[in-house]
Amino acid sequence: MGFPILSLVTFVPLAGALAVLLLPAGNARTIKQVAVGTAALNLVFGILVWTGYDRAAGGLQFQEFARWIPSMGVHYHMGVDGLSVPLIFLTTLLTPLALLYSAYTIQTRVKEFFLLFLILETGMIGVFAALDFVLFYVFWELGLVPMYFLIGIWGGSRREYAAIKFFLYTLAGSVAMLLGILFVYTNTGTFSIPEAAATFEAIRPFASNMTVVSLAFWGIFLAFAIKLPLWPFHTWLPDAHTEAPTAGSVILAGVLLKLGGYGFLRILLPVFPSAFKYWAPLIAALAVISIVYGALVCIAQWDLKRLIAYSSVSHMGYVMLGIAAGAYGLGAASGQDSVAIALNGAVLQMFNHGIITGALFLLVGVIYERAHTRDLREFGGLGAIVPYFYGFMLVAGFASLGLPGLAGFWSELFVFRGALAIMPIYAVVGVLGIVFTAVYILWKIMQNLFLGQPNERWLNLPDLTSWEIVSLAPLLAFMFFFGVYPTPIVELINTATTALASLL
Amino acid sequence: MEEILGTVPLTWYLTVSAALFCIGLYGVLARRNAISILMGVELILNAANLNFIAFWRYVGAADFDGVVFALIVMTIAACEATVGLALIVGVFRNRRSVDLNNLDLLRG
Amino acid sequence: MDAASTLALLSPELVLLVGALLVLILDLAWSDARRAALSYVSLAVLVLALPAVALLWGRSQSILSGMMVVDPFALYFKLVAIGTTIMVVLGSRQYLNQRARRTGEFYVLILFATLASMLSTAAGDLISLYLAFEFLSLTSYVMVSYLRGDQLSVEGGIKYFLYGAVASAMMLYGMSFLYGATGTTNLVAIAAALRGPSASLRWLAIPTTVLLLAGFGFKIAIAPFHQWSPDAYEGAPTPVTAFLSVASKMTGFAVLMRVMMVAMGDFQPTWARILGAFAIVSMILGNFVALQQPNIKRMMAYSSIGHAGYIMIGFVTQTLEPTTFNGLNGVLLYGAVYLFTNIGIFLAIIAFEDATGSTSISDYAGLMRRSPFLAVLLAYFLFSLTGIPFTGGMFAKFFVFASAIQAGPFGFLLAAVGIFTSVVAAFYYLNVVRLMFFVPGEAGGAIRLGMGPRVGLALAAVITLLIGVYPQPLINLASRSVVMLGILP
Amino acid sequence: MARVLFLVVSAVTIISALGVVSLPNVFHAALALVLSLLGVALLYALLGAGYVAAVQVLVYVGAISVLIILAIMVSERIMGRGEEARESAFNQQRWLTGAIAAALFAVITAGVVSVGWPVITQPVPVDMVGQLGMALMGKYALPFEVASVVLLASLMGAVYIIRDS
Amino acid sequence: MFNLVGLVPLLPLAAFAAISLGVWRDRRLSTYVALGGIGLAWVIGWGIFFATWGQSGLVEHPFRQTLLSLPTGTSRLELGFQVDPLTGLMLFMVPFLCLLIFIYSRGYMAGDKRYSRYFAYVSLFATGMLGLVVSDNLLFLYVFWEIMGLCSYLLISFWFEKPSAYRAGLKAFLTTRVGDALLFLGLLLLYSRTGTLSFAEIFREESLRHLAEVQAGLPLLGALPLSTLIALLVFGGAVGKSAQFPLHVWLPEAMEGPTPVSALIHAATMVSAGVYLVARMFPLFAAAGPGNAAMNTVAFIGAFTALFAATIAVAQNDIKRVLAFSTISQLGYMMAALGIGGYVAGVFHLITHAFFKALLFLGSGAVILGAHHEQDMLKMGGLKSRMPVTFWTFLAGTLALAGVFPWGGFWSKDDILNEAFHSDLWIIYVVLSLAAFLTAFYMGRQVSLTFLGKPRSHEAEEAKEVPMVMQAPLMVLAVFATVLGLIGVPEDFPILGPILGSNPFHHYIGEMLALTGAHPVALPVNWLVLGISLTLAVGGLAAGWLIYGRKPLAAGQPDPLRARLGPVYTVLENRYYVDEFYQATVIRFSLWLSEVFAAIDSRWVIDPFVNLVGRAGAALAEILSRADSSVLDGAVNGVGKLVRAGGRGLRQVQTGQVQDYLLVLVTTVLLLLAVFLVL
Repeated sequence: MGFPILSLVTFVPLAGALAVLLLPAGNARTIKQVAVGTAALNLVFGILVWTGYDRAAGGLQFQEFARWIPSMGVHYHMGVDGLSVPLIFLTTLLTPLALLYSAYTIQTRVKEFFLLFLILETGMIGVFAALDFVLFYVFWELGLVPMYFLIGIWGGSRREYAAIKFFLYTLAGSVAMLLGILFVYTNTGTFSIPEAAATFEAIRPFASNMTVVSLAFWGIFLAFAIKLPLWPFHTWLPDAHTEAPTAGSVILAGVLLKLGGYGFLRILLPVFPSAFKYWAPLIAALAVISIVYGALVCIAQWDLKRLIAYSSVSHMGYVMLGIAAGAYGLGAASGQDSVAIALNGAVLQMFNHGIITGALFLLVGVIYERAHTRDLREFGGLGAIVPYFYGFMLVAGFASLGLPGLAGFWSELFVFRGALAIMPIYAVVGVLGIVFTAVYILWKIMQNLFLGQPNERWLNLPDLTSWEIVSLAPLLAFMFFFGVYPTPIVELINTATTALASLL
Repeated sequence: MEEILGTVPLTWYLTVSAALFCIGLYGVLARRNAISILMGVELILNAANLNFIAFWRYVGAADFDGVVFALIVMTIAACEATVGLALIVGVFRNRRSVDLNNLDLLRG
Repeated sequence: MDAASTLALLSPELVLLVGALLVLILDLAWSDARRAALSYVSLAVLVLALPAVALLWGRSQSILSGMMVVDPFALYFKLVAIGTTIMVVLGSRQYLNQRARRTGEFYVLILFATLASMLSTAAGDLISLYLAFEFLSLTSYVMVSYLRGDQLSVEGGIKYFLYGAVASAMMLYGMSFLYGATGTTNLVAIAAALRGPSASLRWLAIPTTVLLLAGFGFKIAIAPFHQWSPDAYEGAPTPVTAFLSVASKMTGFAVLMRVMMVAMGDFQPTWARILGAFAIVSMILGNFVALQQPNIKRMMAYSSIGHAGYIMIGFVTQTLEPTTFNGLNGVLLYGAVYLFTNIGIFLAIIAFEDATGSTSISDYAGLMRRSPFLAVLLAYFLFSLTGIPFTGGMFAKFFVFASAIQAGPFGFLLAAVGIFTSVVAAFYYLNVVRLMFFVPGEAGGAIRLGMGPRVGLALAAVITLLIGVYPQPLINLASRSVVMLGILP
Repeated sequence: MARVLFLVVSAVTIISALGVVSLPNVFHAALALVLSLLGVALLYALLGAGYVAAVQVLVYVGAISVLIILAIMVSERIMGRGEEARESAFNQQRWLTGAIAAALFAVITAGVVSVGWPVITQPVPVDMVGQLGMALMGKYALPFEVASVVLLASLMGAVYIIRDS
Repeated sequence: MFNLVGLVPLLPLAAFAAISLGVWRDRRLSTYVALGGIGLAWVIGWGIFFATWGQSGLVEHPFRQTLLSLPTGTSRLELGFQVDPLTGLMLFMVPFLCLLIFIYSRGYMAGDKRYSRYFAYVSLFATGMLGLVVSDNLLFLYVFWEIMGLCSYLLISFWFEKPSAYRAGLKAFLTTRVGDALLFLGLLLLYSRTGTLSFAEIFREESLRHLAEVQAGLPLLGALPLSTLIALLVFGGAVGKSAQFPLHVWLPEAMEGPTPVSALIHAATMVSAGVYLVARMFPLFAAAGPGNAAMNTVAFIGAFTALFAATIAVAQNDIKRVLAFSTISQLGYMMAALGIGGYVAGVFHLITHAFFKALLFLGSGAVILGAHHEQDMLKMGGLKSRMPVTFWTFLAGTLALAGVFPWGGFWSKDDILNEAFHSDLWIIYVVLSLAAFLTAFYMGRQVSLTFLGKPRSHEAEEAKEVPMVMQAPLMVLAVFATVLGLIGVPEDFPILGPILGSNPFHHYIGEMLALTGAHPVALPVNWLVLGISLTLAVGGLAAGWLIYGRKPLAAGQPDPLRARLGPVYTVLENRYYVDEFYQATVIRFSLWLSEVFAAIDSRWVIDPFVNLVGRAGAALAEILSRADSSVLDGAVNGVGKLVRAGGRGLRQVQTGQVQDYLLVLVTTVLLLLAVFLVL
């Protein structure tokens, strides 16, 4: 068992939230310091989880086990593998950055904001570390409430609508997942995710229980597909992302969407490999639609934040495509390596999308704070006025369109490489997405914001402040670092995906 | 008494009881006056009681279950009448009417 | 059995009876100034009844020739009834003082109602059952109309009364046939008699059940026997609404379960279908209609119709085989959680009503600013009803749905409907949360809570949280309490 | 002979019951109710439950009916007579309800008749009243006691509601 | 020496990083850093190039250096740099040209407000181009390929205040992106079928044979070897990058960038990366045997583009645009050469063209700078006397491009025509010859219009020679343009052949063909071809001079060809309306589609859940809430109620009538009873 690093990394933010709770609401400065400090401390634990994970050994590590509700067979079971470690790290990285940014921008109801944000972090990390279905579900839902408030209280003009839409969509998904989980439990008699994965298909062979197992499969699928979000379950996302406060959008896009992708890999694929394989073509089709549709819708947007929100639909489509291809390739002639590559790509894309879109949303926040508009038609020529902002946006934007040398490229490469070997047609159509992505990044964002004659209105627009740069720089550094040297993270992920690839 | 039992079948009583029950229900559903409804309820209760006594006589065992039940029902009926009429009077004080059609402040 | 030990087994009821009479006498004897203390006397009586119940823990026997049973099942629901009443009394002092000239009768009535609840859950015979049920109903009618000068209160009372009188009369009519078919009114004996050779009598059991369900369904307020409840809930003084929505409903469930399990156990396949259909209609109707309610009490009425459906899922999918997720356990678990959550909400409503006099949902706008304590706790309880983690509500729903899933396709259907409607439910629960937190609201001063609601709210929240974090003790309690005397194997 | 007696009594009971629900004047209906309840009492007597019949007369005719008539008089005093006559005594769903009641009657009767009731002929206890009294003190003590509490509670409640404030 | 290969792209990268991270504040220092980076790279590059001369066996066993090793399931993907003759040759050309153009830029860009940024960008570009040529695998090649694309975008829209500039940048990136997507697919296909992307492993004999034997199995394309399919996809990338028809539209507009950029990126290096790619992947193209679909496609597209662009160039008036179309045309030449199997000829032309086209562009830049940013040739004239150095160097470039003996272009172009003449595709030869004539013609036209006659505008009147820092590169390049062709003089060419060491170039680069299993055969000199070629070149120049130089145009006078060619001229002037066609079809369609999807999304057509609850659900709830007294019992007695609904209001229908409630109760019981009694 050893040192309970996972409990620590999960519950340190909650402890911070408690500390914030006990502070008087008037003392905003201390509250901000405590919150950012807690998140920064947790980043240390996040790094420790990464560095402490034994890549050579692979598998589940740092496992913790305690009896929780023994009569229900529910236990406090935590553990991480190559799938969770990068995502935990991502969470612990994005949270302090988002909080740091918020410390300067959030002025109303400060205490509630930081309190909720820290609870949110616990929920997210908990999902990545939980190995028990119920524990997973508990953390999953825990993330829902703070985000609901974050959007609803500190959001934009249509925040209430967006908040409730976000909540209901996610709730609808998670209750469907609950049904699926219970179905798995009924058949396997365990809430342990690894145990269920080991026994479920043996107990309920897909071939002879197609309808029932498919029902359970789609129930769980729905939860993750909504979170991901997969077309056509994506419609909550543009509203939620657009209306959320900057830090909320960062976490929404950066981490919350990953819960969906993670769920596919942690639960759905291991527990239902045959069902997943069976349905993979349909899912891949949805993924491809997400990619192309999301990118095309981006092209038509004029609201910068909404545009980036839609870009998430498109980019998370890559994740789904990778996973679906991986599932389809299980036990197929295309070989395990293709599966592993596709899955590597999916996980890597989750991580990359986290840092890239996180940075993009921070940048949108920056410009919105200054200009109080996000309408692209009102901008122009900023390239000459705010060169730092231009530079940061340029890097993040090109990372988003998958420019080689920046992080996003590798994940797209792996996803499409895996998919092309397994389901070539889908991959070919999906590649269309990278063309459209270039269109909206360069045409819509870069051109409308930065190029052309400077608009009189913005001549006095201040450039990035030092704390904004501090919030953004680590993300950009990771884009470059993993862009030129992705080996460490790919090796980490590969330990887990190789195991997944040998499922059938 | 033996003679009566021998000649009047149980089902006759049950049919009378059923008739009372349905008439009572009709009254409950069709009348507008709250007091009339209360009377309908009394008919239903009597229908049940008639069943109890008949069953006690025809199928009941040696003990007094049916009879006691009937007695309890009568007590309860009295209580219901008391409370019910009190409520009706209460409504009356407020609305100057016992017409149920007018009692629709609460709805939807 | 000698009289002393019989009385010992009836000690909780006796405590309440004596307590109720004491309050009645004190109300007559005391001056107006001292009458204010009646709520504390009632509270003391109720608190005293708790150890009386606890001391009987583990007993399982039938007394008074089978008229009453003392078994864990009954004791559990007695606890629920007493617990509910304690919380309600905590919330009612200020409320009543503001609205009613005399408050003494209220405490007498609610103690009597609690007594009636306890008697109902322990009834082992149709006679005592009917009697106790009517006792509960009659006291409830008066309580709903307690604000006798208030048109809504009186209207709610008369509607409740008329509906209840008819429903219980139909139930009684059904009981008469049950008696006719078996020659007995004892539940255990009925079950034995129904196993007798006469097929036509066995056949009679189901129509009889239908008539019985009219009465039970009324008490539980499950669709389609629910229609009185929105009117009565809205019209009633809010503490009474709270009592009706928890104690009365759970008593109905206790009686329903005992009669169905003990007397009609052999017919489960049939009545489970009927009740399952009721549950589906309840969940859909309750939750959808609640979406449209502008009044929070009325919304909670529809919400509790929906929750009756959820609880019913647990009951209809129960099995006597030992499984991890036994439906009966689920009902008990749900009941306890529902107690604290729902009462918590009503205490919040009471506190808000005390401060503003409004029960309109739109007036909750900006509550976070006016009283963070109230807003946060109310939101917490609403999330518990939604089934969000770290609330008791999550595990209650989890348990009930789990038992449903284990029960095959029909259970799966029930669970699916339950899950779908719980999302719908989230919509209107969140609407309140939205108003409290997101909408600034019009000017309004800070809200100060009375001592009673404050204590009650905190208690309810702490217990809900404890269940939400570590439900094992409650699950243990519930699983030991499903022992029902006289279930034939 | 017994059947004729039964039929006559039942006819009176049922006809007066019909009167209860169909007479537009509430006062008349109440009188019909008294008649019907007396008829039921006679049926009890025919069934050999003379004691119950006596209680029926006492409780219903003596108490409940009086209460009802009192209430009618109170309300009519305030409302003025004849208001009911102007407007229908029935609500709009009268005919539908009639049909439902008739259907229900058909259903119940059909069911009741088709059941083979396990009739056992047993003598009425000689000292019925005495034995019943013993039973009420013994086996049925609890209902008996509780009933008195219920009565107390109801009266208290009723008084609370009615009492002028 | 080879160990330093990694430094070649990394030095400019370091310069880029240094400039962007802070050095940019100091303009001078930025220049020095950039020049230092590229200068060192040049030194190392030439070191490597000379080391590859004479070192045998590099083709079969190139020097390799692994940089990145990525786990892919149980296997690993190894990526790195390599050195072989083709790399060596490119290392000879690229860093040298870069260096010269960097130096030239010091003069050209002096005074620009984003001077430092310019040097950062071009340094990054140098990284891309140098990385491209040293990659030992297709993936790295793609990586650097895209980095060049980025730089191209940034540099074309360098003066981003100008709408035409940023639009051109966008067009360039997006158009090439289409090709890149195809290349990406080809790369993925290759990777997924062979499990590797390293050139050395792909070009192993068994690997190539396997690829040539396996059918692609595409439903519509019939029998198509996998190798051909991959080659075609890869060629898609080359079409984009090298601005071949139909993806050529971006290159002319790319001239919006600073002229040194046009010279470096859009003439000498980046655009020829497409040719390099085809050359690099040549074994794969050739795997399915000579004359396969991939090769033929390359040949036809190349030849067609060569003629097509040349015709357009005839009708352009912008000095840089003429050169841009000329570049497209010349790239088509190279492609056509590769397509017909003239590997050596194609690469040869790549090298010579790089030098003389860079020279021409730099010359035009000098003209533009000298003539105060006037780019319209019809407004120039008479610059010969005002800018003599520019004129003479430009003339050298022109002669090289036209293919006049003994300038560089003569040798390489003749090589290509000779190959075409001997190939099975005689039509290629005809087309290329026609293009050669037109090339000479428009160059004659350009020189005549720009330098000869009298100034036709105030700007041209005032023109001054450019500073020394710009003249020097021109002169160096002029020398190279003149003599470089001599390294590839055929062995059997009288006098020169033996003197120059029996065609060293052919021996050096021809070895690469060993990978295809073929032996490099240098074609003998064909005097017929040579004669025709020379005639066309001289004839074209002469024709240009006759029309435009002999009788100089007056100011404001229209192009004499316009009158003679009529509508044809208009079509040429408008570049065959290809842009308009794309605008009307592909672009409009995409935008339309995106608007449609966005409308769908924002109008909630696909909003299954919230709308159900929020709207339909609200309606349902509305119904149910009336309900709860009306519809439920309405279902029971709806008919009766509806009949009377006229008399009493709707309000009356949906009361909170307790009897309605009871009716539901009774009805429920009745129905259930009936069900159980009847059944």
